[in-house]
Amino acid sequence: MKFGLLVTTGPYQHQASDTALQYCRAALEKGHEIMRVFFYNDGVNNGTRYTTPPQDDRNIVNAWSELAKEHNIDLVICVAAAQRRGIVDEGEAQRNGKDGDNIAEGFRISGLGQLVEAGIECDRVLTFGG
Amino acid sequence: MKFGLLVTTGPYQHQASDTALQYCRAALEKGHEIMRVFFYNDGVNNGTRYTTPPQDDRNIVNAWSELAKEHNIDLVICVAAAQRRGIVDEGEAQRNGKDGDNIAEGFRISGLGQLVEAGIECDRVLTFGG
Amino acid sequence: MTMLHTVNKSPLDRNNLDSCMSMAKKGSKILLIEDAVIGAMDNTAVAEKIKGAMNDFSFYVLGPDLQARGLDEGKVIGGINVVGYDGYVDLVTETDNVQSWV
Amino acid sequence: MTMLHTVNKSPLDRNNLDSCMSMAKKGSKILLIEDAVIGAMDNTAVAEKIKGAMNDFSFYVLGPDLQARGLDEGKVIGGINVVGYDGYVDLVTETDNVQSWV
Amino acid sequence: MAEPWEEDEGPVKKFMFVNRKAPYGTIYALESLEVVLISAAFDQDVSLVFTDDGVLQLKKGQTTDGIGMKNFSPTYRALEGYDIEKLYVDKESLDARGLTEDDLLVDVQVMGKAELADLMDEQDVVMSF
Amino acid sequence: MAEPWEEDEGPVKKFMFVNRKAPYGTIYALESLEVVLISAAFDQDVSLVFTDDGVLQLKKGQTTDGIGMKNFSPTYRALEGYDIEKLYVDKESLDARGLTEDDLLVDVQVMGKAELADLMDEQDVVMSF
Repeated sequence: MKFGLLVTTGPYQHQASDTALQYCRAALEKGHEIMRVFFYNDGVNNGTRYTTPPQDDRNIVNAWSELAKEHNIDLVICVAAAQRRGIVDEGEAQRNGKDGDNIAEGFRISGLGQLVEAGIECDRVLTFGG
Repeated sequence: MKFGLLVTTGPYQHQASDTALQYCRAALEKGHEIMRVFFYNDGVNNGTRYTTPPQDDRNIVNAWSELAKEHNIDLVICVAAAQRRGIVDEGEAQRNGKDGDNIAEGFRISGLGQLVEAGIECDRVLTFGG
Repeated sequence: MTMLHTVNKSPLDRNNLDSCMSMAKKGSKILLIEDAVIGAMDNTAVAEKIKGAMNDFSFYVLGPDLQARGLDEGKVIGGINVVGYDGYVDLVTETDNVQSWV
Repeated sequence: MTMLHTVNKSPLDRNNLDSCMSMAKKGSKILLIEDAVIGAMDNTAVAEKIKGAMNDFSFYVLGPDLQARGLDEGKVIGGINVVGYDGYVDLVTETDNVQSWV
Repeated sequence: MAEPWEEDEGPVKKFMFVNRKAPYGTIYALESLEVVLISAAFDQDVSLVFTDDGVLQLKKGQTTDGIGMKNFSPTYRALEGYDIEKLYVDKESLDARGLTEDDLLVDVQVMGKAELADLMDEQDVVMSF
Repeated sequence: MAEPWEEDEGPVKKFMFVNRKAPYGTIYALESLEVVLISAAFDQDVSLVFTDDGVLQLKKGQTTDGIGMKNFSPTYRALEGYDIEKLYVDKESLDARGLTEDDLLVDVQVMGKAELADLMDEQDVVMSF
């Protein structure tokens, strides 16, 4: 089956992005496809490479990057939600006059259409939120 | 009276940091002092200069920066919470091998001791959270 | 001592106000802000409970949060005081301590 | 159609599970995850309500979330199925749609 | 009415957006509305459900100057222009908040939980904010 | 016992940390504990209250391998080493979750709401997580 995921809370504050990661791993293990994970609301905060969690704790951002690379998952950060919360890629930095960017590897910034598209193309869209 | 504030949620997702700002303005108007605002949990996300909210919306990060400048308020971001969530100043960037920083003007990163100290020194500590 | 308790979650969807009322001493002041302001309105499913609690506590509600949600001050439960942010500050300074039921 | 409903908030502190049960059709599956897993335990203040709802719904609870919170699988309400993340995936694929009561 | 050239434009799925949270206290109401508007651009079959504190999103008379936030409630009135006309409001949630249909700023269908359950059951995609 | 040189070290205030949330579902329990540990370093008079789902923070037998998060519950056992010994647990919240004092991983004082209310009333600073 082809899954789309919607993640609406940031990492560490709520368990939702941990659960989403575990769900992805279990689904992939069973041979399902994760077409896209769409990060919305505070979920966009999953996509910053500036995090440095304690060494004895999990690194949620890296976990997303690695999972995406290994399984060719499209990690999309909503542009409007990202602008409100300060997640920026090179293009956004230029457009909005920022002096740097903080997007993590494997994530891209795009519009809400990517979420609706996932809804159209996937067999199921699951929400993980707080 | 001397106030300390604790803000535990990020901007835009919850109203808490808006309410905290309004509280500060009303308290200052009445001649009270805001010694420090301590940003903890997802509250650290109030302190990134990478935000670009819609033009017809309020800019919460700038509002904090301006209020702090005008009224000499100490805006402290908890270092441990910031590391988990990707809020970085120059020193943190160096220490943790990051290629940039995103802290907003008027904020500084420090330890939880600053919160306890506010508790000791202030007449009241108020929590604004989600 | 008199404490000020602030509640910012809807009493219709969450237990914050219940927890607050169960642990606030008689004579405490309770200020409803943000999503909790619906709790100040009359004719809700929690209105009778709050009216009953008014024997033990003084209730306040933040006017700007009522207005934002289109809730009519005229339909606030009688005896609950509508205050602005300035009144919020006064409630904090007039009491001895504050606890936020976030 | 059969729907899967997931609930991740504690039914002791929030109304998510109540809302879910009030809007889920008879025959739906309800999976408790994250902070909602306390709702699967017997002898809680909500256990009788959930036992009553078992006539209408099939309940599941995520084992890893129970274990994390030190909640003993042996004390889960009889008839509630403990599943892992793999079982969670199967519940999604075996039903026709899913709604998350976040 | 669908224009003839629109009929070939890929699948139409039934999307339901479930709104359970009050406006302003959290951003969910506003950001949910942004998804709804985009879904209209994709010509999908969109339904909105308002239940629990979500019914407050449609309350008339929202005035946000005092809290310094933007009043986005007029956008609900604009939904019709996007052909989003299926707005369902949970009667029980209205009642619990002392509200009636007259308190709402747009035309909606007020219905009971059982009817809402039937509607939800028909959907292809349900997203909850 | 306070060492003689500690007695001059500035004011001691009564800090109460109110823990109302389950562990792991949100980070509040963990980050609250981090504040508690720092407050001990400032030699303040620290009390912890566990109520509502917060009582689950002290549940024995937490095993987090399955969710991939760190089990921080042993830290509650370490509090004694920091002279933090005032742990109060709301009896009603325990009861509502089918738990008793034997289910908890540290020694605590189980008490009713009225006693907790008295304790809260005595504090200088109350922080809630």
